[in-house]
Amino acid sequence: GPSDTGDADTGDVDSDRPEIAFVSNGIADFWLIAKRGVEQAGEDLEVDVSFHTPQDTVVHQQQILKDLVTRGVDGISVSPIDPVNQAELLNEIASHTRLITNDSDAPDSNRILFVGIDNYKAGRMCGELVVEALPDGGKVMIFVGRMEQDNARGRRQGLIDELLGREYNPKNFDSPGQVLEGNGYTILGTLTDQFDFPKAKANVEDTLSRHPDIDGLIGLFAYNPPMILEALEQAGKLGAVKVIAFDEDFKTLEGIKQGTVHGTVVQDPYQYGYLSVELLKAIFAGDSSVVPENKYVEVPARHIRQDNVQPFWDDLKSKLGKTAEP
Amino acid sequence: MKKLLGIFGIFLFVFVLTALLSDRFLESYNLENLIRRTALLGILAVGVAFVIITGGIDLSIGSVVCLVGCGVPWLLVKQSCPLPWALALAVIVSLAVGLLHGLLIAKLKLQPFVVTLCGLLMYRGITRGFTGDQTQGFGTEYKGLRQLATAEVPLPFVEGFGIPAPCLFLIVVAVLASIFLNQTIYGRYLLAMGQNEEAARYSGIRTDRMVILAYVICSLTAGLGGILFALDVNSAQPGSFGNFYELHAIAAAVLGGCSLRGGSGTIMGVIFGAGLIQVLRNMITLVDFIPSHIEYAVIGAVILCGVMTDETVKRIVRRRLFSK
Amino acid sequence: MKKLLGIFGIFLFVFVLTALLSDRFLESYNLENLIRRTALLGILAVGVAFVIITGGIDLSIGSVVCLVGCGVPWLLVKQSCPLPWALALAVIVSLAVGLLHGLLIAKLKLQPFVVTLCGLLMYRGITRGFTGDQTQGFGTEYKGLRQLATAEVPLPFVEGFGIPAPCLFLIVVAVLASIFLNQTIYGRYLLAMGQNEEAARYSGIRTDRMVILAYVICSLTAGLGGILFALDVNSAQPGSFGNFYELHAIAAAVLGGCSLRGGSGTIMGVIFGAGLIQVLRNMITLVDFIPSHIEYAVIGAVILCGVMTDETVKRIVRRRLFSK
Amino acid sequence: MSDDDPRRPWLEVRGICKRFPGVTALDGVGMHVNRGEVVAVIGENGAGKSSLMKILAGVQPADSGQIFLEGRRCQLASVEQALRLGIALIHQELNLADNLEVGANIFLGREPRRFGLLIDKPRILRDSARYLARVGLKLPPTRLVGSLPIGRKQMVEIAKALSVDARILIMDEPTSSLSQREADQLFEVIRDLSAKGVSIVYISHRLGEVKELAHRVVVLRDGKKVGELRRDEINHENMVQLMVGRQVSQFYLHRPHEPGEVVLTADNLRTLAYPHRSCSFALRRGEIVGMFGLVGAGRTELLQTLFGVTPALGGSVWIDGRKTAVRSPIDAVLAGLALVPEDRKQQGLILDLTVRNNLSLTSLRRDQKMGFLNRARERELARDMVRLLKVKATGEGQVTRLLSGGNQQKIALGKWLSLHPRILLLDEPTRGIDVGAKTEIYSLMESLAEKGITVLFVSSEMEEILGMSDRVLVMHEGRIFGELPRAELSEQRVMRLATGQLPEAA
Ligand SMILES: Nc1ncnc2c1ncn2[C@@H]1O[C@H](COP(=O)(O)OP(=O)(O)OP(=O)(O)O)[C@@H](O)[C@H]1O
Ligand SMILES: Nc1ncnc2c1ncn2[C@@H]1O[C@H](COP(=O)(O)OP(=O)(O)OP(=O)(O)O)[C@@H](O)[C@H]1O
Ligand SMILES: [Mg+2]
Ligand SMILES: [Mg+2]
Repeated sequence: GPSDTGDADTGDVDSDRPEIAFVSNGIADFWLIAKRGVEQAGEDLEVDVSFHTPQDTVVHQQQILKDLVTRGVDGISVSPIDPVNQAELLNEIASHTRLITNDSDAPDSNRILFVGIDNYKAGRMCGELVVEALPDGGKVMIFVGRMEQDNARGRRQGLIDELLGREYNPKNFDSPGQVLEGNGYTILGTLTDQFDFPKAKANVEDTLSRHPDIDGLIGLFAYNPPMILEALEQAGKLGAVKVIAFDEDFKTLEGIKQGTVHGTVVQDPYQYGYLSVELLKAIFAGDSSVVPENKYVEVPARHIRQDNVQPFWDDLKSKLGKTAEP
Repeated sequence: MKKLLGIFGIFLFVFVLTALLSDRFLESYNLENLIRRTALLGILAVGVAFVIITGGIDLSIGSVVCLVGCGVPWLLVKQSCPLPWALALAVIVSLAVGLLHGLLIAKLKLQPFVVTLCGLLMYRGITRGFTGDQTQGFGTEYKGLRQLATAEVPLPFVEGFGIPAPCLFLIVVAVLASIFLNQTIYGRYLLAMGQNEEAARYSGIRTDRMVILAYVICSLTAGLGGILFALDVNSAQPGSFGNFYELHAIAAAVLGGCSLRGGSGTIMGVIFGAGLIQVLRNMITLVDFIPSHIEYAVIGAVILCGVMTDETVKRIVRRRLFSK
Repeated sequence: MKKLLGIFGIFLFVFVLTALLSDRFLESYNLENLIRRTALLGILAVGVAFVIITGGIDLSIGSVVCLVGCGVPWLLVKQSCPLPWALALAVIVSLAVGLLHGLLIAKLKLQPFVVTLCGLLMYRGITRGFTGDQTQGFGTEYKGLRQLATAEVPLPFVEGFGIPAPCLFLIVVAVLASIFLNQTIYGRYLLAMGQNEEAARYSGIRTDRMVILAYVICSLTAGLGGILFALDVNSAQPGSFGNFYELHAIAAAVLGGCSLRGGSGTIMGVIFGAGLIQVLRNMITLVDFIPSHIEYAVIGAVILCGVMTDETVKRIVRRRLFSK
Repeated sequence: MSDDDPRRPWLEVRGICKRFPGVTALDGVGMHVNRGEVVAVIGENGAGKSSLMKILAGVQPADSGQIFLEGRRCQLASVEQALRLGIALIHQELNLADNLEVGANIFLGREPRRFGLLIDKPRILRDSARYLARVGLKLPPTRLVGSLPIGRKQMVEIAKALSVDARILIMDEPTSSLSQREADQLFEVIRDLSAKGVSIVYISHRLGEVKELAHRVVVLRDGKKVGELRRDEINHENMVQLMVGRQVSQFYLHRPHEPGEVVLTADNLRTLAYPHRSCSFALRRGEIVGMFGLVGAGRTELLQTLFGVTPALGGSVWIDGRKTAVRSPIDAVLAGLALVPEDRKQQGLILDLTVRNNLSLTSLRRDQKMGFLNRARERELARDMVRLLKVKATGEGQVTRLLSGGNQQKIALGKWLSLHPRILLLDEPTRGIDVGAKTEIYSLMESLAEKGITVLFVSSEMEEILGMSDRVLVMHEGRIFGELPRAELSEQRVMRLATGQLPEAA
């Protein structure tokens, strides 16, 4: 069986500094902001930090987590790609080192706590924006990278449930192929692109071809709203169709400023990163008071609209430092 | 010409079918989109056709698209590099990549699959390295440059329809490639050595130079494709930009009549191959009753049925001819 | 044997280097992980080696891994299908897939690249279709079944180290494959027809049957690999599970000495090829000073340098031998 | 001739027809083979010999016609079935798997087995050694076939056919790349088989062999059987008369040439085949030099080294008095050399290109217009060459693969002739070429030499060597073992040198 490496020192030069690793669920700019948070916390709190991005999904994420255990890190914060089925893996990791989750939670595992926000809830917040933008209802299309990712599913379901005026129930699931109607809204479908940007843009273009009378386009992954804007601009329909966004891509923020995007829901990845390190350091030092009763450290999501976009953007830029060019 | 019939038939069939199933398909906005996408993929496919004709393969195309597609906006925006320099650098890098592949394959006799697979891994890794995994784009600037990919050139007598700029690039690339392949001695050399490298060498052909040339052409078109893709979508994520494009490009070339054994292929066929793939992808979204998440199943099945029919028809025709 | 030396040398070099750079590398927990990953990739690679030996290629491996890897938990958990039925169905589907490829390639003479590329598209599309794009997994049940992938078989005299169960599968597969390839007439037929199909046909060998056999073997191991991968990570996402695995498997086979022209390859070499790839990936995370996002650049560069050195050494040795 | 029932032939075919697009390869051909009989089938290039044999061996089906085995009508649908019925074919072109050992190739498809599927390797080693000894090939059965020169491969093919223990053994030009000695060994085997009751169908363009071996000769012309010769009628004149339809007189029209200045000197040249031996010789302007040796003597390797295909291990080459580094064929071409290689299928031709494109491949560079093809010139050149060499094809646009073996050889030769090289290296130039065309090629060599072109030709055919050379270089195990001027040429002298014996004191 696995040897007991979890509590051993890292063997680095600075052996009294804890070593903390942050594992994302994929490659995205969203995670770069989290990375800044991790790095800043490492500097502020004198922790050795490392940042890992799995490229090909669960298999790679599992590989990275296990290799980190081998390396003997003192704490890991992970955004599990498939929290339900990965519970066992997370338990194995948790038995070797201190494990917390961020961005998406795995409540059935032995993780110490969760930093982030419920994606379903964030999805409902996005739905609120759609209702604001299209108070009289209308036809909308959803664009997302991959449907099988936990965060995508949560967000989309929250959005749908909000639009159709359903009860709060994260366990709902609507098949991506079907047209959903209710409450005056028609959700024409969900188009995925597997992170292929030209494909993401093509999805928008084809939607405009197919449904020239569409009222709203909703992009759920950070790069989707910019692709929507590109397609609209080329079609000369910028402003004619409402765009509702998710996450804080700079082009999205620019769009909000100019009024081409109605609004976006932002999480706070910087805080995910910063808090992860801070909490893990405290736990490493034996301070269990940082762990709340419900094991949930909420970093609330926020609505960003034209009225509050500038201060938000300025704050983001200052956090990101010089990597923050458009 | 006869070789073209097969792919042209499949293309036509899918095209007409889609037009029948969706009344939106023939609208000029959609056709423009379709032509732009076909042109972008077609440029990659024409390049890889040269490599396939020599009997090789290039798996690094997607990563070169990523390297150049992320690299140019990175240079322009992040490094404030002047435009001519950035473009020159893109050309030089693509050239160097092709040269590296060609040299390793021709001189050191390494297998093309291995060399370009390492390329696939390396160039993406390098891009992720220098961009720090950050999405690259031209922001709101470089509108003029972006016209190269997004502009539409109006046609003299047609209202409301313009030829997308990438299509002009494709036309130039395709015409040059056709002339090169069919009218010059080097094209003949490529075809000859694709079929029997040894005999070509015995005939006094500098086969290693031809191999290098093919890989250089392929990387150059991949680089051009990379820039155009990036200009078109204005956003390139180093981890995923161009993923699987090599497969699409090779598929287009092979559908268009290039045999992976080497020695055969026509440029027109390759372009129809690219067109077929893009019409199929377009069809999925336009036709209501196809759920979009089974897109790949539909594309795969249509292509497979297409080549099966093509082959069966050819056999029947051949049998008829003989029995007469 | 001589062919094995190259890949073995590169493997050893990378292995020792990693051991020197990271003191954790040789810990039994890490070695167990490494062996398990090598075994999983190795099973796919041994299967595809058969296809490569006939001079073909199978691009559908990753999608078959996805189809079976998502299909089995879907059947068990979502459809409450009894275990034996689910496993039987997995075998039947893999077999049918291989048979389909083989028939189209051998009888209809379609290009292997096209057929299996369509497979790559179709099986993934189908999986996304029947799972509704939802992640599949065994949840917390099927602990017993999952032991097939996660158990460790203790060694008699070694403390704290067990052989991961997939390794036993690999050993069985590899031994069978070795015997098949080297000791049976069918293995010999495969080698002969991979080199010179005409010669094999003129010797009275039913070459089309051999082609079909090779593709069936490849799909069966891909199916087995799919189940084991799914059991190991307990989570399979239809859109991405198994993406690029065909490239990794083919790379392992080619590194291990299979030529894509057909006619050559050894099973041991293929396994070392798989091992090399996995050690490299392990190295990236274990060694501090390699930023993990340039992982692919490192892997690509190491492999390329490896094959370059191998080829150069071979040349020098050859020249030495002759000039004496 | 031992014959159980002379009235009932073992194999008989009637009215066989085979059409290909544009050609009728066989047009109602009938023939029979009796038990233990050696039947030679002869005819010009493209007469349909190989096509007929492929039908008999189940490689391709006939369009119409009947096949009878021991009087019973039968279908030959596949190679496997033909083998089961005891019919084996040695193809005109080599068909071996280069990645397998000699033994494995000999038993390919018919491996002795243990426990059903496992190959009985020891037995393969034992048995294949026996068959190798029978054809006189001293090789370990574990040697990889890919490492053998073409002559030896041909002998492996023969051993392979013998191992079938066939009742009818068809040999399509088995000796085309064998020298006299190996061929003699083969004749020994054929006579032995024939005595044991095995029937042999033998195809060759070397009429001397036919005269020596055949009990009966069947002659094909343009896909039709034009006649048969009984044992006592078999002679050179009759055969040629039937084949060509006219007398071919004056087979070798050799006129001695006045050799000019030295154009090429090889100085201690060492090749990969025999790294420890070196060759030195000189070629003069306008002479025809023959090069003789037994199979594997290293002639091919020497020509290839001269032409830059394989690197020289040592020594130097001087062309026109200048030391010239020939690193690749193009260097050689630019220095005025041309090589017609021995292996036309692998090295001489690109089989899937058209006749025209093959013929022009070498001269594209010369005729280019700033890199562009000169199609008019290409077409003209191909037409001339096809006419000159009397190539039988449906047109210059026909795919070369579809030509008969001999016609392919003509293309392999023609593509170099059009380039007007100054030094022509020919490796077995008349391999598989019929008598008529041979004469043409000889007279071509003559006229080239008269124009001052130097011809160095390798041949395993003694007659050709004796008839055509101004001078003969004899190789033995990688060395130029001796040189004979025309005046001193005789079969015995050449053979002595080739087998490594010093010439008897003058
Ligand atoms: N597969 C084919 N397709 C088209 N034509 C063919 C094919 N095979 C043979 N032929 C033609 O059939 C004719 C007879 O060819 P065949 O090979 O039988 O001649 P051959 O008598 O063996 O000549 P050679 O002495 O040169 O070997 C030739 O004109 C040849 O071009
Ligand atoms: N006794 C032998 N056993 C095996 N290989 C041999 C033997 N003698 C020579 N060879 C091989 O023969 C080759 C030289 O043959 P090459 O083809 O140059 O001769 P050649 O005189 O042209 O004969 P061929 O008529 O067969 O072409 C070398 O590769 C050499 O290793
Ligand atoms: Mg013939
Ligand atoms: Mg020779």
